[in-house]
Amino acid sequence: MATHAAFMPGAKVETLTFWGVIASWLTTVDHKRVGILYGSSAFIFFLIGGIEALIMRLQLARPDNDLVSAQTFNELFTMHGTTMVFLAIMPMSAAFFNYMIPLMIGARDVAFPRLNALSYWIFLSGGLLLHASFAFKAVPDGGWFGYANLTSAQFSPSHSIDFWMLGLQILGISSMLAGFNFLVTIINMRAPGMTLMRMPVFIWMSFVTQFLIVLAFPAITVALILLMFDRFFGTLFYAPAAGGDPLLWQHLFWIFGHPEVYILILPAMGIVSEVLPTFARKPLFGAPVVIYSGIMIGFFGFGVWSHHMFSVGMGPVADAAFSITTMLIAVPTGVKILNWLCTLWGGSIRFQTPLYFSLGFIAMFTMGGLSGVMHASPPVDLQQTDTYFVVAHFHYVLFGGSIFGLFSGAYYWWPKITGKLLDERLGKVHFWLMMLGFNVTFFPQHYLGLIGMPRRIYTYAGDLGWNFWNLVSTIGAFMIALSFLVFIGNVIKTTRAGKVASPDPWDGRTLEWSIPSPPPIYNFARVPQVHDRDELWRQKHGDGHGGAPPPKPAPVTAAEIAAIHMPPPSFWPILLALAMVVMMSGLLISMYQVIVGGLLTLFLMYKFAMELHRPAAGHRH
Amino acid sequence: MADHGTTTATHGGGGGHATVRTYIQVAIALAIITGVEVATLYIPGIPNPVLVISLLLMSAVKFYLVVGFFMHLKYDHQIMRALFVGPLLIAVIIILAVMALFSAFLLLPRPH
Amino acid sequence: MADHSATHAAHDPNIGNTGLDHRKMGMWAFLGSDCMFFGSLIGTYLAYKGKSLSGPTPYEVFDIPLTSYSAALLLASSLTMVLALAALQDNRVKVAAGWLLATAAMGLHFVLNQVYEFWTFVNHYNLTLSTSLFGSTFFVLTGFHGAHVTGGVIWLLLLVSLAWRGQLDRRDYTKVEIAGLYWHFVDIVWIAIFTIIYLIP
Amino acid sequence: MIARIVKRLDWTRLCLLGAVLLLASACSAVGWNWDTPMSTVNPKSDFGKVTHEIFMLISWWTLGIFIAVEVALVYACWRFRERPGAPIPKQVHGHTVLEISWTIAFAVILLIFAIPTIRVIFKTQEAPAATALRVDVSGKQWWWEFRYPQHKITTANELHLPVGQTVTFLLNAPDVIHSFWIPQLGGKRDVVPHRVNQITLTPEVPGEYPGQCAEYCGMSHANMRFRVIVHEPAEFEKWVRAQQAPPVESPDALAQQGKTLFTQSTCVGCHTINGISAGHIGPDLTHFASRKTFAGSLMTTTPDTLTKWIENPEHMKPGALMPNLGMKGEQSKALAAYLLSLK
Repeated sequence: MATHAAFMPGAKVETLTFWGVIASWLTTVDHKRVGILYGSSAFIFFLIGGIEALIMRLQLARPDNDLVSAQTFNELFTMHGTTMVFLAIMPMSAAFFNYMIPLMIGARDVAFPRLNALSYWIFLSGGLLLHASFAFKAVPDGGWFGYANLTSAQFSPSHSIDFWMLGLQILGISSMLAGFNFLVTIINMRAPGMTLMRMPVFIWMSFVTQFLIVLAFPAITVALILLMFDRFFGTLFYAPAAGGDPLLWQHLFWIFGHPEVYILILPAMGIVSEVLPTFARKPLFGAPVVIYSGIMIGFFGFGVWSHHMFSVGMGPVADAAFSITTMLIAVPTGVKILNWLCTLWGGSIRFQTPLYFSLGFIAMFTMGGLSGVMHASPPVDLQQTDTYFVVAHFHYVLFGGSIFGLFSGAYYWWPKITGKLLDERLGKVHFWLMMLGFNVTFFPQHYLGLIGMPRRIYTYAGDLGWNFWNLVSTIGAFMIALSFLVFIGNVIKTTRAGKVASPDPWDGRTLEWSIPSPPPIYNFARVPQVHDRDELWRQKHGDGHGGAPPPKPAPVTAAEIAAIHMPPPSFWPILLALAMVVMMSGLLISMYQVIVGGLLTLFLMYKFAMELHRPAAGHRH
Repeated sequence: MADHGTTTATHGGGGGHATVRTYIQVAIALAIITGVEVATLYIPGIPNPVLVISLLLMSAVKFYLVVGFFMHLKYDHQIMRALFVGPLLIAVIIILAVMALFSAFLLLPRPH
Repeated sequence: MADHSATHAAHDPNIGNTGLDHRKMGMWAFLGSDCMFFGSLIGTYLAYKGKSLSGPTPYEVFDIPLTSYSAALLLASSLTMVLALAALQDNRVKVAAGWLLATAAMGLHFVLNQVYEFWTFVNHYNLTLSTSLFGSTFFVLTGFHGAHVTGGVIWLLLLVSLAWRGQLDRRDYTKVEIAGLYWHFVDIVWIAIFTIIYLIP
Repeated sequence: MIARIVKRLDWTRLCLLGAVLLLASACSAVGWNWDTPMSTVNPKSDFGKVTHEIFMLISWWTLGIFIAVEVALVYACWRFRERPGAPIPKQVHGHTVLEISWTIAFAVILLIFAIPTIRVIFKTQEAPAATALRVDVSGKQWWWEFRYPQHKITTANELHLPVGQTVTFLLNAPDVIHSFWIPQLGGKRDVVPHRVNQITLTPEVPGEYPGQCAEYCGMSHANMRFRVIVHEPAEFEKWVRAQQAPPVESPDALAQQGKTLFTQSTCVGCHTINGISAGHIGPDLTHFASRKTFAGSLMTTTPDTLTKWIENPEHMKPGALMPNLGMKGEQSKALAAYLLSLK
């Protein structure tokens, strides 16, 4: 493989100047680089969201505390929720979609490489616009759910809600563009022989996620448009005095919001479904069932939204209907957990860091799933909704589930992405600290919720029995923070002097491990022919039904590599993203800016479209 | 570029391949249905539920004609059909559910 | 790129391993997503139908003959769109450009009708965005449809200008086809809006 | 055997395990007290009890499933750990009968949850009997107003109920969405602007129960609390009569000075004192001093807290809608004395 060194991104970078390197990243359309950009931006936002959480935990460490003001606390939980959902977990998943989908389906890039870069730059601008609110001292304070009519101009007159609304709108555009891109990539760019049922389960879960993204985001886009018109142009959608119903927002928000929960968890489920077989050295148990249950979860995900609204008074019929659909959705989820257990059963389990995090996922997600079943019953939900019991529940799902799953993926694919192995010992310390800290933080919150502590309160009285466990929870939060310092330390240490990773350090089962670490810019010198879900395993060990491994293919020739064409870098994605932000942020400043930004956006869309229309004169027939 | 042309021909037209003749027939059908729709509105004495249901049916037929013939979905690959029809069904179900939640059905067949 | 795709047709970067075109598939996925967008807007309109506390009612303001004419315009523009495509397939670029221009012209006429309609509502019936729930839901729903039409008109005019400059031919069939898909979609949304908002009492 | 185990022990992990166990036992020693003022698992009404039954049913089942899954997970990890020189395990792809049976098992368990759930949903949302006591609850930024239309009483932040009497709360909000919640008496119900929601329950045990707004409603959401006092019927009647009586005038000079201040200042624009003023923005103060707490049940009613509140409401309840009237020293003390005379 050393002969391909000249095509590796690393080798190319050495010949560039500093500004050349910067420019090469700003204009990149390589899915791997876009993936790295997504991953590193998401991790920084994750740290910001984490610091917000720590400040909140400090404030709640004791009753009647005055570390931060009521206003600041409300801003903190709003930004913490918004950041973690839209700027940390979703883009961390997007990082893996970007980097891994083409590698695992045997493709050289995504279907629309420039659109992919555009998605990233729009995401980054949306995140930055949202955080610009700190600089303008108008930090969003309506909660990540932004319930109307508290967000109306009457009750939130400052620009804080505007920043939130516009930021979310921009992030939604980014997610949807990426969603279309991955949908087409997965359907249309699978290597020959990779039928739908031969797709790795991570690809399947990503596939379902993309459907959820492109179908759920329009609902919040509309909800935000209505809010924008209410705030800027005097419409009455959420104005009770004119007959408008604030519950309309809740319905539209949760039509988006519940699929969003699955958008956050399905990629992690996909990662776990890759990591467990690799380290148990055994195929995923009941893979078709895991796939179908993923599809069921995705489909039912559109029919359960009102279980977030059992307390609003929808009437017994609606309560009962949404209760039943919610309980139904628990079936495929439970089935998945048992399939993962059976994957381990009878295996030969190698205990390496990626597996630890996947096992952590199963252990913790089970807890979150089961407490979720409790809320499926509306009478029980009426006691638990908007209490810390729910806070504990969804942190067991989104931290114990998504974050553990994503870190499993990070440890698993790190050597593929960087070419260096992360330190196993530090990895395990990270895991145990995170596991311990996580449970110390969030397990007591179940209890706090059951003894009546509501969510989103910046202070509480000292005579309600909440004091001790709040303090414990705060201590746990700092243990989690410490565990991430260990992770950062691990990254720094191994980047400087880590073990060099072989193409296939874990004895992997899928195609990404068949190419060098890190992969060359074109990924596959020769597009593979696929015969099995665990194609690489088949090539190495046979098909598991007694079939011998196939003979080694002939080495790749220089001519084959010379015939590969990769799309050239492009400046248009980043410029277009900037123009869109100019347009959207104009709503905060002046309508002239909106118009100028809009025209600029149109012009740049034209340039973007025309870039590949006719590369040069004379090529026409 | 000949080969490119054949690619587009097979993908653009698919198997059944609508012709200009078909397009014009479809357009005439659409015009007639629209005419009937508007005319129905001016016929006195039609019970409201009948009016609503017949209007919805007629617009569904128009919808199908445009999607099936003008957009070639009738002839196109099943992946394309799934990509459009699936979301369309989810959207329709959600509209119906939202109407139920807001008691909007009570208002639909409203007497004049 | 163009000459590479000529020599290695199999490597046309826009055609996937299923033999389908990326861009066309992407457009269908977008249209599926847009169903949810208009679905949410139509759902909002219906949820609020008949719940306005003041202001004129739909009966008082709708001009059914004018709107029927607009609906007919969009349907006719769908026909010219497919005729443009058929002409392009036979490489009759000038004819195709003519049909595209006709499509754009009818789209523009539709938008102007809508502008006139809005103008009448505001000036003769005192119905604005902030008059009542009807005003809010009606203007936002039909306004976003109008914005879609406007976007389509700009897209079509760009294609016409490419054809004018000799930069559009049969090779660009798919590009025109996806513009057409978008255009027809805007038409079917209007079929739904026309019936649900204008015709159903 | 033992020697082999000792040799193979991983001391780092052992210490970690020890630390976890120590922490867990230390925490358990502090205890999990379920009988706290806002406990949801200590029901004191019919509504709370039916909810609690379902909660316990689901809890036991899910606890069982949870333990089974975790034990299976740990056991599988231990039993199937990699051993040196072990061959590649058998490549098992699945088991159809197993898949079908556990799918059915989950469906059956969920049916066990669903049946009582549906029953309770319909039972607890029945139309209330005509004999029920009616309380109109109004959630406002950030305090609660309670009206008893049958008794013509208006009060704030303090809800008095007779034990054993079915009560129907009609919930309404003039500003944003709130949520009415008395944990020991049952589940919450949102208070939505321009929509009347309803909750019906029968308190079964006399006592004092804290309540709190449970839907984020802006800056001082955390301070939107209230108290519920469930009386024996006779005591409730006594309370009703006291509330219906006209305000008591105190002969105290300071209080009289406060009364003059009250009538001459902007106080009258927002507050009602029967026979003196008729404002409807802030709480009714006719029997202010009969209430143990004020300002969203945030502070105990004492001369000191009241004086501070009058001097700077914003400082005590962030975002408070009561303006700072610029009263200081004698003025605020006089006003406090007057209000405290309104038994």
